[in-house]
Amino acid sequence: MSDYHIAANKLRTTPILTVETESPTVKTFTFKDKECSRAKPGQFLMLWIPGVDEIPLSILSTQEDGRVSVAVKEVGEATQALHSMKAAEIIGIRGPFGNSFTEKHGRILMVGGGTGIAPLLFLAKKVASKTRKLVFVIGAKTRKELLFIDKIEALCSKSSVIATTEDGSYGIRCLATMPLEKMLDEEKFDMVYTCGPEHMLQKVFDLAEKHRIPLEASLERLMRCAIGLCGSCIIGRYRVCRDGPVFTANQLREVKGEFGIAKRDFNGRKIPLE
Amino acid sequence: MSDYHIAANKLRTTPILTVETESPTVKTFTFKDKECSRAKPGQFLMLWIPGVDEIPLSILSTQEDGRVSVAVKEVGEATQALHSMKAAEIIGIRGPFGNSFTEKHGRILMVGGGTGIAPLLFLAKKVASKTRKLVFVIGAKTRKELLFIDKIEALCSKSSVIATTEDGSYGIRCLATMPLEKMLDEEKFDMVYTCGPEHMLQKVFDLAEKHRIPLEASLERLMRCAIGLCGSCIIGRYRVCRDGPVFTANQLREVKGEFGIAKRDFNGRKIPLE
Amino acid sequence: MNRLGVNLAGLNLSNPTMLASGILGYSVETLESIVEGGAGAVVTKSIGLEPRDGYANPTVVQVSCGLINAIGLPNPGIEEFTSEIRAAKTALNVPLIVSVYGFSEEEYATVSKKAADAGADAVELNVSCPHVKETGSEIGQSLEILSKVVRKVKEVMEKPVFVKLSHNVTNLTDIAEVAAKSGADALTVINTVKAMAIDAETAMPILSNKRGGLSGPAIKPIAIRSVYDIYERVKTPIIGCGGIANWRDAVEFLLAGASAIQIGTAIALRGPNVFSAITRGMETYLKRKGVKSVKEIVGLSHRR
Amino acid sequence: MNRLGVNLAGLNLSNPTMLASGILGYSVETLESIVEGGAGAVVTKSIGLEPRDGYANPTVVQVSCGLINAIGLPNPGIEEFTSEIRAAKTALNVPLIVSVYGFSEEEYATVSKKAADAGADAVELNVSCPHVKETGSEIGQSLEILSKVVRKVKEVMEKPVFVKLSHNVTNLTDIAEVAAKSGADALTVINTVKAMAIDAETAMPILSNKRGGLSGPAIKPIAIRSVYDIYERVKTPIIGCGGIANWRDAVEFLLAGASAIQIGTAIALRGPNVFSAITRGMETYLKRKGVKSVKEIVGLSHRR
Ligand SMILES: Cc1cc2nc3c(=O)[nH]c(=O)nc-3n(C[C@H](O)[C@H](O)[C@H](O)COP(=O)(O)OP(=O)(O)OC[C@H]3O[C@@H](n4cnc5c(N)ncnc54)[C@H](O)[C@@H]3O)c2cc1C
Ligand SMILES: Cc1cc2nc3c(=O)[nH]c(=O)nc-3n(C[C@H](O)[C@H](O)[C@H](O)COP(=O)(O)OP(=O)(O)OC[C@H]3O[C@@H](n4cnc5c(N)ncnc54)[C@H](O)[C@@H]3O)c2cc1C
Ligand SMILES: Cc1cc2nc3c(=O)[nH]c(=O)nc-3n(C[C@H](O)[C@H](O)[C@H](O)COP(=O)(O)O)c2cc1C
Ligand SMILES: Cc1cc2nc3c(=O)[nH]c(=O)nc-3n(C[C@H](O)[C@H](O)[C@H](O)COP(=O)(O)O)c2cc1C
Ligand code: FES
Ligand code: FES
Repeated sequence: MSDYHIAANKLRTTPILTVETESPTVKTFTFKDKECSRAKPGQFLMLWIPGVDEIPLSILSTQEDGRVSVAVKEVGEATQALHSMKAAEIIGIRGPFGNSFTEKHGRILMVGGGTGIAPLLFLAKKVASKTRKLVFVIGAKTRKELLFIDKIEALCSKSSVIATTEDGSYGIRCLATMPLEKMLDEEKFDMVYTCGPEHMLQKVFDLAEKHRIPLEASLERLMRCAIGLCGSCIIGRYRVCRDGPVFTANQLREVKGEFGIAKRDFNGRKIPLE
Repeated sequence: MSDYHIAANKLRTTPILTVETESPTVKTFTFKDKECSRAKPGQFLMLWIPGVDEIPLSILSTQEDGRVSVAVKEVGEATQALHSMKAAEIIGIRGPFGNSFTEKHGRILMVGGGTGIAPLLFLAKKVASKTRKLVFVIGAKTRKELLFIDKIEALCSKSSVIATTEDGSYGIRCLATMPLEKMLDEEKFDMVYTCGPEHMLQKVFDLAEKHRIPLEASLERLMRCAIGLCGSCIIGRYRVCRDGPVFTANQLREVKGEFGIAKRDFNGRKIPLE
Repeated sequence: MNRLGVNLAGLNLSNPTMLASGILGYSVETLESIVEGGAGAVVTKSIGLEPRDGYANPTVVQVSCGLINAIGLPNPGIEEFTSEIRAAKTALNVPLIVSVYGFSEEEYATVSKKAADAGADAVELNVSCPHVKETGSEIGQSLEILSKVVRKVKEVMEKPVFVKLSHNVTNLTDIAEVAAKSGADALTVINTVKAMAIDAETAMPILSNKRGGLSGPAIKPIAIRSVYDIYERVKTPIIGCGGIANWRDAVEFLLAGASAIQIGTAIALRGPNVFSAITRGMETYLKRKGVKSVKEIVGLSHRR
Repeated sequence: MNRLGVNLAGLNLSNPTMLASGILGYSVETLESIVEGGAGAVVTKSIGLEPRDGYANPTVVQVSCGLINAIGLPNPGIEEFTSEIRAAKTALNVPLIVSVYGFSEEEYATVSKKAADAGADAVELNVSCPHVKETGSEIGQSLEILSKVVRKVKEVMEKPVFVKLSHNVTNLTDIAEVAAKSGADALTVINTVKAMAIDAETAMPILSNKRGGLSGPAIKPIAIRSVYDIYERVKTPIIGCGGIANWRDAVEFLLAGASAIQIGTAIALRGPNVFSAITRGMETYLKRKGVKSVKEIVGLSHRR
């Protein structure tokens, strides 16, 4: 009828169904949303905290009955407001937005840090039963912040889950990228998927490049429209909200002047990544 | 996507494919229009003569390849302008609009006058092979204005086509309603369909009432929006463009203060039918 | 208890949905069908001093999410229409509002008075017509002329006077304020938005009048904004109008500050029962929210 | 021969499609992707004297047939942006227009001059910002202020100055005339239309700024009417903008009187290639109609 299907991404409001505490700083919120329940791993949604803010969040899981979950880390005003919300309170949803990870079935390596584990867990659930090999490296500052470790261990054989903490309170005491160096020297992989802090992504990217393994990394940038119009989320020629958030190694090579180095501020100026 | 599907009736422009002369005052225009090619007998369209006017016309025939025909009598400015148009010239189309005749398969009587024959011919084509009996009474002022007589004779057995002319130049010299009186005394019918000048419709209605035969009559009123909004086409509580143009005997009984008696003028005032 | 009842400038409406002017508002019978469809009040077609034929066809053209019309205010003139008003007054059990247009204050006053005398419960002044035909500017665009028109009408009649505003102005809230100060009992917000359609194949404007007014869902966000802005400025009740097609739309207008709402274009698809469908939806919403009266949600989106 | 080439106030465009301001117009790289997509010229995000962060989210909300935005003119300020302009000038092979906003004539002039000095081929004055923040009324709404702003900018630079008009005024054609008389080399018509969205469940305005501007197909008929009306009044070239999504829309704007057209919202779904898709469609149309140059159809719907 209309040339635009953007209305398909109209904001709808829905009550929070459940709130689960995953760690001292992370909670999982579940609600019903038909559109987003059809999302693919890597896609994100815009969550409106009425009267406060609207923020991008990766989709953590979906159910056939329309339930959708997101894992949210408390870092500032919006996430704090969301953390204070309870079941039955109303939030707004737009999405799903962006592209998704390709779903390969060979020998797969996943490297996740912080809430970046969320889209990878979603992906792992989809591909685990079909892959030849699945190794999952996850990292956090400390044991209590290691997210979804039990779920990941249930999905992969236990020996294939490598946990790292910066304080050594669980698994190996190091950054998530550390165990990779040795692993990539010894084992062969067909694909690396990664999501987390951008410095980590860059490290993983460098290693994958060195070992000539294809890679897909999910990036974060400031989001406003989420439909590829406003330009807030750009990296190089790409709009993270439309052309991403998942980028291939080829694409990351194109934007190496910004990847891991710079992002755009609220006013559109390029500033160093913190 | 939208609550309204009115956009489905957006005006579209299309070239005239063929123009055929049916009588000294009537021409048939054929053009392609997907929407209208799915119309049912009794429905009408709004035809835009660019820069001149937009007028309601009954759909005369449709083809599977999307072709649609209308038969147009030259009576005033708009129809004159249309009659002067040739193949390849561009017209605009909205529609199909309104309801349609029910398609009964018993013993059927059709009574058509002038261009009112158009929707009845369309209907006859649909039902002819399935009816137990089909009698077609058509009337005109004079022989040359008897429309589509050959096509009707080809559809019905020749003996079932009764033509009348006011000057006796063909068939019986009388109004189309004359032969009905005797016929209805002698034969049984399950349904009467009629379209033509409203005085004729009223006569047919009276006869059908007298013989307790169900009837459907197609009416004409001033049309502007054609989508049931503007109120130009009202008869009683009905909008001819939406609730009609086909009305049952029950409905006509409800509006007997206006049917055959009065219509609405351009300014909405009730005026006598000419 | 009727959760949906509202008192609009002294008129009692069993629910806040009203028929918008110009939609099927010529005859008693069609108004009756609208009331049966569930409307809480009806507004007639705009009526002037003299009969008017309106423009030639095409007078309506559909566009994405709405339609553009330039019907040209066809109407039989107030003399002829008084009998329709009298009959409607007897036949209808909801408030009857007669929409009035004119080319001078006197015309507005004369037509309004005759309508009221014939039984109209209120008049709605359609101030979107040109006051000096040559310039094409509108009565509702000039603070002075609008004020004169409203005052004059208020002088000659006691019944409520609504003023229907157009969005096609720089200073909508100023205009609303002037209408209110001049005595308007309610403001209908908004009329159609200036628009036009051109056909690419013939390179011609489609409407015979070339220019027309846009209605339907396309203008809903514009109308909501207009209601919201005016609500912050004046205390006069507002009747929201523009693109309302379902209960959610209707609720949004109430939250923006409308005390009642009018429906026009949506009737094209959903028919007269659109009123009861919307009323039922609103009732369910109010129940779900535990709200006792629809009045409680008027302007609720302005709270901080 | 290039059927689609146009000369717009001295700028040569290989085709009449342009990127609208505010759409992906921050960086050289995204402007390049738009040019690769087929745009005949690009307009940057509106740039002011000082950096601005814009409003908090939600800044964009989708509605039937369009979207409402209140991004709040985020921009790095002209000092920072000059390097982007310089780089863009080298990288792009199409005219580069810098959109400029300000809160006074001096600001407009300063920013425009810096943009031109850095290499902008023209500036487009976005006059839809409040000149006195307290009243909220806009520069483009006042004939006097608008005239001063345009004259001031023309004084300080030689390159073409476009003025982008808003539909939210009573006297659009007067405003267009004043802009033209004050020296505007082209008029961009129109900016977004005042609008708003409220959520029924939370009873809250959705945008953090509450009020926003409507774009997309919903406003196309409004924009076409604006172009048509202005074309009858002034000789200055018009750049049509508002809801253009396909070649037919683009042709309609040209027939209404636009010499070129801008595209914004349609990029959300069709991506940067919307420009070449529209250009191809226009070319096929012109061929089919036997028209040698796109210039011949500008304003064609006004013939009698
Ligand atoms: C594609 C994508 C997916 C994401 N998925 C998740 C997820 O699954 N779980 C999770 O906890 N977080 C996720 N984030 C990050 C999350 O959006 C930010 O943590 C959140 O916006 C911070 O808001 P705040 O007000 O609490 O923090 P503040 O630091 O106060 O932020 C203020 C504003 O800055 C912006 N902002 C700050 N940090 C970010 C950021 N990293 N990305 C984008 N905008 C930011 C937001 O607009 C926010 O409104 C994702 C970000 C992106 C871009
Ligand atoms: C549902 C319907 C189906 C019709 N089907 C046919 C058909 O198949 N063939 C055919 O030749 N005619 C048909 N007509 C009648 C046809 O629309 C009129 O003959 C035509 O509008 C006259 O236009 P004009 O300008 O030539 O005549 P004028 O008398 O100059 O008419 C001027 C205007 O009056 C209006 N008008 C005049 N007569 C009628 C009328 N009978 N009905 C509606 N509006 C009218 C039109 O708006 C027209 O623009 C139908 C009418 C209706 C309502
Ligand atoms: C066909 C049509 C005729 C109209 N006639 C009038 C009229 O006579 N007087 C008036 O004040 N408004 C008239 N309007 C405007 C409507 O009353 C209403 O303000 C507008 O259509 C917006 O509401 P909607 O989107 O629900 O239709 C008319 C609208 C349409 C579509
Ligand atoms: C997200 C967004 C941001 C915009 N930012 C600006 C801006 O900074 N300056 C400006 O003059 N117009 C801005 N506009 C208005 C557009 O340039 C354009 O005039 C309007 O959107 C209508 O065109 P469209 O329907 O093709 O989008 C913006 C529009 C959108 C949707
Ligand atoms: S968030 Fe607007 S372009 Fe990506
Ligand atoms: S023609 Fe408008 S209601 Fe029938």
